[in-house]
Amino acid sequence: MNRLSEYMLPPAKSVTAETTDALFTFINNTSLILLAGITVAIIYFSWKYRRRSDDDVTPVISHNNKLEITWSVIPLILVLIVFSWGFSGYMDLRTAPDDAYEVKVIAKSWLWEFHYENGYVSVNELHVPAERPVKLVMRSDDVLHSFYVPDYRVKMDVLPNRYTSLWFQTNEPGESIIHCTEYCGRNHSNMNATVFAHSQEDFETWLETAASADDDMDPVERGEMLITRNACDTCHSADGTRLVGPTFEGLWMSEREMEDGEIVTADENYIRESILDPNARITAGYDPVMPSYQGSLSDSQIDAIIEYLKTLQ
Amino acid sequence: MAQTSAELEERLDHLQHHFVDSDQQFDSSKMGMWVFLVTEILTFGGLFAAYIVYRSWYPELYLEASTELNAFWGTVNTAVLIGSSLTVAMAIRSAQLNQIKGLIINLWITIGLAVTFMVIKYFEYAEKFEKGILPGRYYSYDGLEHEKANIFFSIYYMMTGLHGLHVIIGIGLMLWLVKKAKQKVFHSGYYTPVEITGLFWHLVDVIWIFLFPLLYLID
Amino acid sequence: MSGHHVSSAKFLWGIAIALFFLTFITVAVTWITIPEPWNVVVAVAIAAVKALIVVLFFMNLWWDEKFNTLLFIMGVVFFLLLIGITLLDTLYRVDPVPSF
Amino acid sequence: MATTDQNKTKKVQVRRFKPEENPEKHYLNQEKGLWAWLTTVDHKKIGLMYLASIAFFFFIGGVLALLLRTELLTPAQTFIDADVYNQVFTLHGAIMIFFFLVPSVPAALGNFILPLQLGCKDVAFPRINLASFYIYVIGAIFTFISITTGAVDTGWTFYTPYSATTGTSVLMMTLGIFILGFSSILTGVNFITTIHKLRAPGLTWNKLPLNMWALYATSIIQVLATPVLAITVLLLAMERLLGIGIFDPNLGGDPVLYQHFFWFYSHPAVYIMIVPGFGIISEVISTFSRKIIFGYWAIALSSLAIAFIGFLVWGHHMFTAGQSSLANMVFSFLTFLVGIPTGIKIFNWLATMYKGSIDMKTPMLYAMIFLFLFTIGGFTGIMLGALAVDIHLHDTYYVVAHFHYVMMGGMVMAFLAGLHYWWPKMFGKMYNEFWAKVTAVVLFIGFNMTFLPQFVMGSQGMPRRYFNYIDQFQGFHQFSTIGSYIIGVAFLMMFAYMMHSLFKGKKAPANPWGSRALEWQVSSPAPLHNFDHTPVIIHGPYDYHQPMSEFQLGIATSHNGHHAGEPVTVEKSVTDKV
Repeated sequence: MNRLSEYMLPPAKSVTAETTDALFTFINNTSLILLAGITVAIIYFSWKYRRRSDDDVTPVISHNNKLEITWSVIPLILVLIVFSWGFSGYMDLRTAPDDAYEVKVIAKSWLWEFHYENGYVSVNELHVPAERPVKLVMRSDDVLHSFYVPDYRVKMDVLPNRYTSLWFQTNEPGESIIHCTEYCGRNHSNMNATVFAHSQEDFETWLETAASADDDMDPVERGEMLITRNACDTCHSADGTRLVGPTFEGLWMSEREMEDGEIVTADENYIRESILDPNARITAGYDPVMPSYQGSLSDSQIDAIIEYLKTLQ
Repeated sequence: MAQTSAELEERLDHLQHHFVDSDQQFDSSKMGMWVFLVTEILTFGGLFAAYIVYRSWYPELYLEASTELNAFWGTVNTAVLIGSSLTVAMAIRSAQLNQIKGLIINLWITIGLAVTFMVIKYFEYAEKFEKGILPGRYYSYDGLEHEKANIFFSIYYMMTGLHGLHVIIGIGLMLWLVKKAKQKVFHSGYYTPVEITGLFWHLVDVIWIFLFPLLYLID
Repeated sequence: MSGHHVSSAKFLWGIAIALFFLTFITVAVTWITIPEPWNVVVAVAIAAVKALIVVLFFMNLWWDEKFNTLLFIMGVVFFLLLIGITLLDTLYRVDPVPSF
Repeated sequence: MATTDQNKTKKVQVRRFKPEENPEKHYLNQEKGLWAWLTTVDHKKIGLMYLASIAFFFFIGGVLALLLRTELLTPAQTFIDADVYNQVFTLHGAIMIFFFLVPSVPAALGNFILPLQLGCKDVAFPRINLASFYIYVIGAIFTFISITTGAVDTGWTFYTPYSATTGTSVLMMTLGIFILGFSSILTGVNFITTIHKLRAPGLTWNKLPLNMWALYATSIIQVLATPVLAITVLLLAMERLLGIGIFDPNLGGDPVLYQHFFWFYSHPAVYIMIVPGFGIISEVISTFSRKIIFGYWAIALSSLAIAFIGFLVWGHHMFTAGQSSLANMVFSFLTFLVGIPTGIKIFNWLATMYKGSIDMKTPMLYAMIFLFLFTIGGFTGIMLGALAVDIHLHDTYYVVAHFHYVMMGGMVMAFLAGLHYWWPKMFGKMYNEFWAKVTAVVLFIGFNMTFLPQFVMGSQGMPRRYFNYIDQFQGFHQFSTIGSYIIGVAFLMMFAYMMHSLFKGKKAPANPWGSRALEWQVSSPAPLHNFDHTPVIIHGPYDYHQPMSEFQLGIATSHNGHHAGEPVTVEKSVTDKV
């Protein structure tokens, strides 16, 4: 029966997943045994005591205190075991070790920003050292989100007015998917990210070079890469398709009508403003839902994005 | 009880077919009303819960913001409502004793007191509106330093507003009772509507008894 | 059934006077400064006594059938559960602070 | 009856009244015409009007569900876009919960059956009963206005701050639900009073049908929980209208407080939906096992226990919401306690079947399906109550599957058991037993095909409310979608044979199941005023060891006053020769 739990659960890639899975398996197996018992009883009784004639006389068995107590107390003991087990597992999940490596997470509709201690910000890619406790301190910029890594069995809501946190420690380097599990609107199901667990060495190298890695790329290629990395393409297409926001195709230097009727040319200043203060001016027919990239994109990165947009005529 | 059978017949015109007798109907109505009052307690309970949660988070907010509320008029209004509770109890007594005139007079006094309560409430609201203490996002008063002052007044407006709505409903019910009383519908054998409106009105009073110290008398 | 209790006018006036008096007390205790949170406790305690008087003698629960009293108590108890259990959360939150 | 009570009991003369078979006059054909129906204060007709309404909403909600399942056939967009998808799942949830599940058993079946089981002519407040129906209709109208003015895309939970900021017409929807709440409250007020005040002579608390105990517990929850929903949605409406900031973090409020308020209603609401189902199952199992119910008091009191403890567990919907660990611990602990009375019920029902005379008619078949599916729902609830595991499973398809097993596998199956059980009493017609059973089996297969894969998907980490999903889940989703089509087919079949029964069905005898319960001692369809003679109850409703004749009793001297449920002893018995 343990095979069933193994089939049902994703691979366990964190140190705490073991407890969760063990409890899952215990409840699963106990439930299956009891369910089998109840099902057999239903089928057996239905057959054995089927009505044979309309004058069947049934015995008067109105109650039996011993039985009643038995089937109250045994489940009670079982659920108390499950409760204590679940609670101790939960406390482990809540209490991050003191030496945990901290990453700050900011959730925005509909992307994840990861802030590292050296000031570097990655979008929709969380890089962490493997085999070492990592603590995420999280807040949201707009509505509720929830940070969920199935492989690690961790989940925590992300709120706009408070910091919440969770921690995990991976068993080995590898990749896992991150989902948003608190419904947050149109692109809720696209608010996914990936967590990369590197060995300590690789992680340190990555952290040092990440910030400057793209500096010497060709501006157009760099812009395209930034569009993907910052999840701009969740809401803006490059081929004319209408998503949540206006398409990038033909955007450069076009005349655009704003919600308040103003006509604006999509020049460098307009695009810069749209990235840093997106809700200052809204294109007619769209909702003011884009989060600001102030602080997560440098000037040279914005220039690269503009260079890329110029190519999408 | 020396009554002719014709009189007895007439006195049962209020009895609905599915009840056995007047008493069963009266007790049922009263129990139904009490069940409804429980829902009222829990409706206001939600607001009181919001009040308590925010007070436990920001006690200093309540100290600061309640100074904007006028304790004198709050006290007057408390007295007015207690007075109206008395008159509504007297109205029920009159009905029980078949004194229809007394019933109508007491109802009119109650209505008068309820209107007084609303008029005072109106002046309180008007004074705050002038200062810019408006509910929700329209709040524009800068005499209070606490950053959550708007929430205190949201709670204040929700609580007193919902209570005020109940007072208005009460006034409506009592006007309807006066009309019925004038049609000689009520007598000592049937005064159920008076009784349950009375219960409703007393509950409105009870709610105010808690609102008054919790909103006006924090300092 | 005792649903038809008739109170005397004198009794009703007595109850009203007691309520006026307690209102005066509530206001009076704010003149002497009682430290937080005892001021709330006193204010709510007096309000509870007043409410109880109204419920028992104006609303006739004192003479009414027991189930109506049970209903009233249930309303109050469930309100206390709502607030009590909510406070278990709101008073005991420990939020982390980002270290950078 | 204990001897100490003997001197309190009232002595009555009783007569036996056998119900008239196929009466010419009954509640359906007296007072004809549309207007008579719309203004009726007869609980039976109001029950049928509710039944028609919830059937209508179940149809709408079901079609929406099929749209959702069809969209999920492929990982990306299949035929509707993300906005429409979000609106559809919101409406599916809101309609199924507020317009179907909550009123289904209490307002539709309950209204019809409650006075019949209590031996009275109507509910305590017939006009308020009618008003509650129209309030329901008005609430529905507001909801439809909201659909036509932009629908709602918040999910049926309306979590702030999303619900305070989204561009869709949340205001209309919350108003609709606010109004609907009053309908539910008034039904509760009516039922509590009726059960207390209008029981027939002899119907003491220990003879009350378990269905009445269940409806009593349900009404108490309705009365205590619904007002908190009312104030919550009112505050939410004010949040949108005025920005009062109590729940909206952008204005300084606290979104978790909203969740507390919302679940203070919505968790007990789960019990509003399922507890009356327990009542139906108790009736059906006893009737079709033709055997006294096992553990009467255990079943009756466990309903009340569930109602009470059910109020204290709302926070288990918020284990990951950011509430304090202390609250999480308390809520998890209490959650497990609810499992105990629920388990007691399951075992008592099984024990009732033991050595019974089991007739596997359609209602009984549905009751067995209920037992199986609801047990799965219950066990997966234990899984979700365990804190560490819930952290992993919260807001995944595991939760979706769990509550569909409880709500559809439990509640809807119980509702169908009740509908098939009381159908002859409602319309005086029998349905085709063969097709009814085939449908039940098809429904059972379709249901499990739809929701079993969702347990697997959920544990593998498929989040709920996802328009797009990662490719690895496609197989499960497609299997699930095919299952949902089978459910759709099953309901079409049900509609067909029910319509056939209405127009061409065989006439039903007064007591087709040989039940001892009071509602079966009147003719089918029921007479206009339920009982032509005030009934006298001297045995419990499950006393199958007593002769049928002693259940068909009425007071010989008509209309002598009695107090509700006053104990009686029989002084003289006359058998009526009808």
